[in-house]
Amino acid sequence: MAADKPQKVIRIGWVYAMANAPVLIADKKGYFKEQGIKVELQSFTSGPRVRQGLMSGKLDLAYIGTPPVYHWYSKGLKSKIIAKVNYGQAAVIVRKDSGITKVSGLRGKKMAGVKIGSGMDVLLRGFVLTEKSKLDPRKDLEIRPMKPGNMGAAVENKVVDGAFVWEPFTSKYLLRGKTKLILDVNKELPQYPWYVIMAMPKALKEKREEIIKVLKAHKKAVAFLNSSPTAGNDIIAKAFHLTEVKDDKGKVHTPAEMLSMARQRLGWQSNLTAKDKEFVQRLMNYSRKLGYIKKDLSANELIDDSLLKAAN
Amino acid sequence: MDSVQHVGGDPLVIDNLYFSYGQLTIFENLNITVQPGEFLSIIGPSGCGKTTLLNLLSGFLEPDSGSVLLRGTPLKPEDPHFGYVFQHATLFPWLSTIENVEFGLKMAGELSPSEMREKAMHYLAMVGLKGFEDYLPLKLSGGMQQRVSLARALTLEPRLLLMDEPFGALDAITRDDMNDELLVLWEELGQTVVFITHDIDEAIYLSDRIIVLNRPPHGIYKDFKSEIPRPRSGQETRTCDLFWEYKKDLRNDIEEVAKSAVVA
Amino acid sequence: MDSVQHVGGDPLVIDNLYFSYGQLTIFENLNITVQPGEFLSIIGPSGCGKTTLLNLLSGFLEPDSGSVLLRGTPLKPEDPHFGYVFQHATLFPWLSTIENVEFGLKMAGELSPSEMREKAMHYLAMVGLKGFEDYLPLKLSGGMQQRVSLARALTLEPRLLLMDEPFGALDAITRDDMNDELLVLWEELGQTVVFITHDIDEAIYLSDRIIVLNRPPHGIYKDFKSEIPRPRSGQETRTCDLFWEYKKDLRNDIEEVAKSAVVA
Amino acid sequence: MSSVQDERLPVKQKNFQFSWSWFSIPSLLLFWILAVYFMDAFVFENRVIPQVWEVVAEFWEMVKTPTDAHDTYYTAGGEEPKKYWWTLGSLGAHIWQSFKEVVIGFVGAFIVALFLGFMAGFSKGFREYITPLNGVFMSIPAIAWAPLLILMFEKFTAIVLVVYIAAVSPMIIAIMEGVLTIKGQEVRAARALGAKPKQLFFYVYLPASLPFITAGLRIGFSQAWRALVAAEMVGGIGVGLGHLVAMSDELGSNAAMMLGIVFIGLLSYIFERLVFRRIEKRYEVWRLH
Amino acid sequence: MSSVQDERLPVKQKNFQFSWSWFSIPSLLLFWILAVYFMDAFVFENRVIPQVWEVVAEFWEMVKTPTDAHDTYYTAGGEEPKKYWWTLGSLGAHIWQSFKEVVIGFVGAFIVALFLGFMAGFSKGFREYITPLNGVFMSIPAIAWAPLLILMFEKFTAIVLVVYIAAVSPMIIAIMEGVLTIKGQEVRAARALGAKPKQLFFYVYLPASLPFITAGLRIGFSQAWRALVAAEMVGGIGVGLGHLVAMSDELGSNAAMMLGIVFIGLLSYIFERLVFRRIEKRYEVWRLH
Ligand SMILES: Nc1ncnc2c1ncn2[C@@H]1O[C@H](COP(=O)(O)OP(=O)(O)OP(=O)(O)O)[C@@H](O)[C@H]1O
Ligand SMILES: Nc1ncnc2c1ncn2[C@@H]1O[C@H](COP(=O)(O)OP(=O)(O)OP(=O)(O)O)[C@@H](O)[C@H]1O
Ligand SMILES: [Mg+2]
Ligand SMILES: [Mg+2]
Repeated sequence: MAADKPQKVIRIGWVYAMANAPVLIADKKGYFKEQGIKVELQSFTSGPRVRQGLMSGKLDLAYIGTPPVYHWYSKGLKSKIIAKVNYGQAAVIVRKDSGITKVSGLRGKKMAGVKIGSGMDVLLRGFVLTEKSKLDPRKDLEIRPMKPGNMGAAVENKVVDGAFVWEPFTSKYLLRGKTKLILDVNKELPQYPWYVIMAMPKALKEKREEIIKVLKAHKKAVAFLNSSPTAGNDIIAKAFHLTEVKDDKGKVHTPAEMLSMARQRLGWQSNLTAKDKEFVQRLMNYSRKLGYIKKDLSANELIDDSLLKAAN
Repeated sequence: MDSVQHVGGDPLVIDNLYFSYGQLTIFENLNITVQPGEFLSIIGPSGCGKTTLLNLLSGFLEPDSGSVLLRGTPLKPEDPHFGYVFQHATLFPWLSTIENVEFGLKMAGELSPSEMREKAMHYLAMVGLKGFEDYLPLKLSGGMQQRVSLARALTLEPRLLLMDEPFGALDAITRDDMNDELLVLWEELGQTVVFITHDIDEAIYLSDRIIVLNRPPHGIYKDFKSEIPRPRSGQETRTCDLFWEYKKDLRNDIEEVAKSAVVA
Repeated sequence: MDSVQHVGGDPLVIDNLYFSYGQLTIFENLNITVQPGEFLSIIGPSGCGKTTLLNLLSGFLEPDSGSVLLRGTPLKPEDPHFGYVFQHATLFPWLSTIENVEFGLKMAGELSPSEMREKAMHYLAMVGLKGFEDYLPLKLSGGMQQRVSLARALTLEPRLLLMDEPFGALDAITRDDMNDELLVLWEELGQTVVFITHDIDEAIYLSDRIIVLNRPPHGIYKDFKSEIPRPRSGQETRTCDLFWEYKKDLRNDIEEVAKSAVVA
Repeated sequence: MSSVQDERLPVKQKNFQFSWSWFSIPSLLLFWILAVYFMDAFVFENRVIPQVWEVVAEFWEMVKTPTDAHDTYYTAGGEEPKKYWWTLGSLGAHIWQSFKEVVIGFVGAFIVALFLGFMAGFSKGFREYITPLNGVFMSIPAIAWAPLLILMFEKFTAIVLVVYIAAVSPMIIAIMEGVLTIKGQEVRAARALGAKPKQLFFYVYLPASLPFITAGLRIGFSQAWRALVAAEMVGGIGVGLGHLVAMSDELGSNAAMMLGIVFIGLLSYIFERLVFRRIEKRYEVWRLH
Repeated sequence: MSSVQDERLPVKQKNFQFSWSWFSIPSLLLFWILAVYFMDAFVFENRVIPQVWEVVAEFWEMVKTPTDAHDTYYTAGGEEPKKYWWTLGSLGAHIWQSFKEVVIGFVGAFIVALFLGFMAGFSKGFREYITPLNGVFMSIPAIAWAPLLILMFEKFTAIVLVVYIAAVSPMIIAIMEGVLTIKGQEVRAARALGAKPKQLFFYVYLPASLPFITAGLRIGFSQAWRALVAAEMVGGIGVGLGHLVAMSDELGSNAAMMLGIVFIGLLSYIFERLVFRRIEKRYEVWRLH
């Protein structure tokens, strides 16, 4: 690869979620441009859609939850995790007046969850229910898959008793005043990695230099989010169309308020630590038990932090 | 056959009837009284309103003003006591010939399936279609379809029979046969018949009374009672003097009517 | 009118024709040669196969074996040189009367719209329906529809005209008028006509030659040439001795045919 | 009666009657196989659509594992795993669930469509009124209804309702069109023969509009299937073919996803053969000239 | 010609002609308002479906903000924000995008369906062959096709193709049924009048099957809309009404979601009035007795 060759375009797919804010920041604040690379961004509403882009060779990188990466890996999409994007974000809420204080209190009740087989579902069934609360997800309670946007209403209207939800929805619902938090996963598993950057093997081979530059921009974006929360929140609020929230007493809460609350449970980080690797392994084991993957996998196979090191 | 009143009954009264299709007036102040048991033929040039009149009698069309009353009430098409043979045979294409003939009996629901079949077979044989009972209508010739449609109306043995050129599609011999069968039936059951035809011979041969319609909206051109004695039979009746006289008169009448200008 | 060959042309040859609907055989070894310019009538009892024969002539049905050939080739329905008047008027319900009559001209595409309109109006007037040109078919009486269908076939001035009981739904006077109009036209254009009717008078009045069909599958019962001189005109022709003789004979023939058993 | 018919009518019924429909499915399979070959060779780096045999292998896999399969495993109160091979293992559970949902929703929609379709055919006012509504409801996708209904009802009920909503409008339109085609003459003939309104309906309108009712059934049924899949994907009960597709999509198992799609198509094909084709046979003779 | 007609025919054309269809949309709105009231009062504590006026407010909001809306902003190579209110701001962009996609896909499907529908109507073999395939294709939801097509083509092309696939099968069925209804007699009459195959098609089959073609258009068009939404949802973030619905659903913005649904319905209502109703008017007179 001669240096004088024209710049290769890096095509990045990302799941449209607040936790993936770094990619947005890097784009809006021009960090990618600063690195002298040409980046094409495409956002998707869910993981499977990103996968279609990866499979067809239309994407090089993806900002995506950890479980999809190894789920797909076991089905033959041999990509690598090359950086961390965020930690935290998942939580369980119930109605204030429900009398439930712990997740185990949901035994025999109904709970809003996510699509079976999705990344968050692994966390819910594997960690939150089975491991943390000793609940058998197939017997001890009913899980109703729902869009996070509907979970608040479902809980408040007693359609379900609790909801497994994430940011900024958790904060939004808590601000509405009718629900309370009974579990913050980040408290249980401090700084557990969730969204990561994954890279396609072909891109790793052919566009290594450019990817390292992407990681540099990514790091800068993470740093910006952590150092300038107000400016960061502003961009996020606009991008995710966050609006004011009225609570049950009629008080109005701004999007900025919501986001600073969300930051108590959600943070951004780019480095992959040994602890992170351990956690990925743990998720894999949940998936294995849940039958989502059919054979054992090792986190070492999946994680390649060499580019990250090069970017530092 | 209990449901049929042989003679008796009341007249069918068309009183001061007005009817028009939009701007096109067909009848103005039409008055006809059909006596019970009477065999009335209506002739007139094509498009003069014969079918329209029959539709008004049967209740398929509503008069603009005036009335068509039997025993003080207007006729409804559903009335089990009248039968209608349409100008075009309108058989049900999804039913076989025999099922078509049985249709009316099935609607009445008074007979058992075997009785219905028997009665239907009787009338189907009468119109010369024995052996075709399992044909679908679309496999019958035009004349055969018309005969099935006749048999279908007859099985109900209605007290009032409205017939719109029922034998128009038949050859001379079959037609004469049908005429004779109809007369036999009529003499047996004594229905009131309103019979539309464009065949003068047929009208004379069958009727007690003949009405010649004028072009719309001029109504009745002529209305006279036939003096030809009954029972009538074949060549004898057709060659009697009265027959010839009527025939000449009617031909002249119709020629007269036809000469008058076509509706503006 | 250039496209019409007055006399000349070739005969229409039905040679050794076999035809059946499934198990029901209609024709066995039928042979007929129709001379160019000939006016041939076909009569026979209802259901004997008249319509079927016309369909074979026109190419709507294919013979099981044997052939129907004009100048060595079988006729196709699309052939612009022949016209067909169906037993049931089959007008296009979405076209007005005049548009129905123009249809054939439009398909040929040889005339300008105003020429088409003029020609169509001419034939519509001929069948006595001037003033009805903008009616939709469903607003016409049965007889009027049949006349429109006749005008529609005539506008093309075809060299071979196949007519299936075209005047069956008309009153005596209109029918006579139509007969005369048809003869005038035929004498002018010299088409070959195959004319189906169940009216013996009509057949005799119009034809050069009459074929009486037997019940299927017995084919031709009688085939004879008329000696009644031309030009023929109204009462004169209808009262000549030959007319009465033919009429008596044909009635007997048909009675004979009708007596033979119904198809098994 | 029937023996008489057999002798005379042009009956060409052989035991073994050729039909072009035999080629439909094989040609589809062939197309699939070739398309995948072509795409592997020229279009994609990775195989996106599994080859036919991979799907067959996945099928066999699912049939063999009646229990403990990821998809039925975590169903709340899930049924006991099936024990016989002919229950198709976990696949059988999916099929059975979808079948139940679709049949209930579809039959309900059919009854309502029959009623409203005939009403719309008879009454000009009602036809005018309902036509725009049908248009509006038909264009709103099931996937937009589903979340709402899932909020409001039990999951099973919600899915049945989604199926119902999706199927009812096109069936109303088809039946209405059928009624409008019925020739006034036939109705008049029946009335003159003494048919009362109810009889008119059963003996004239119903048989005469059968071809259109079948067309309506066909379109409605496929709408029902489509909606079912969408609804199951959104509000997954944990069992059902739509759920199988959605979950396989989530987990990236293309073969299982294709298997789900194939079975969705297959079931509708079976319905076509066993239901709609049968009804069609009843009117084919008198309908075609 | 026309003046003669006016005098004689029962023409009841007033300038102002009452139609029951005027009540369709108002009654729907009324139902919506009442349903929300009812649910607010008895079912849910918090409002799940937004009230009509909330949607109107959202509409106004979108119209006012032509730029920087979440949905248009992050489109790769997004178009310049519109500047006039009548472009409906960001909503206008969604509508225009969906309109383009749906019209291209639908018109393509219509042309193909016209061709295949007539083929299937004419040829028994082809009808047998295509009927099961139609059934299968109709039952596979757009949401299952969409990801595949998006893999293979440009996004715009892919969405147009999804729309096409969804609309084509029901239109084929409707047109086929229409052709089968055409009376053999009319075709024979036209042939005897010298109509060549092409003329037969244009002057007989086409006018005679117009009622069924319209029914097919109606069903096909709504299928197209439905599929569009599904495809736009799958095809990543972008512009389009389906995208608006999906994104709002994802974000839990019920008012915006409803707004998207309303506009999907509204556009199909406009099509109904401007296209299908117009065609229908052409055959209403001769069709009904
Ligand atoms: N499509 C068909 N399938 C089966 N049989 C048929 C079909 N069409 C006619 N037939 C039978 O063929 C015979 C002759 O029919 P055709 O229509 O030719 O008679 P026709 O001489 O024209 O009678 P009519 O004077 O009553 O019109 C009849 O017995 C009829 O039942
Ligand atoms: N539905 C209709 N709408 C408008 N005009 C009609 C309608 N039906 C019939 N007409 C007109 O009414 C007149 C009489 O029609 P009708 O059918 O009663 O005639 P008819 O005497 O039965 O003729 P035919 O002997 O030819 O059957 C005709 O001029 C016809 O054009
Ligand atoms: Mg009449
Ligand atoms: Mg005939």
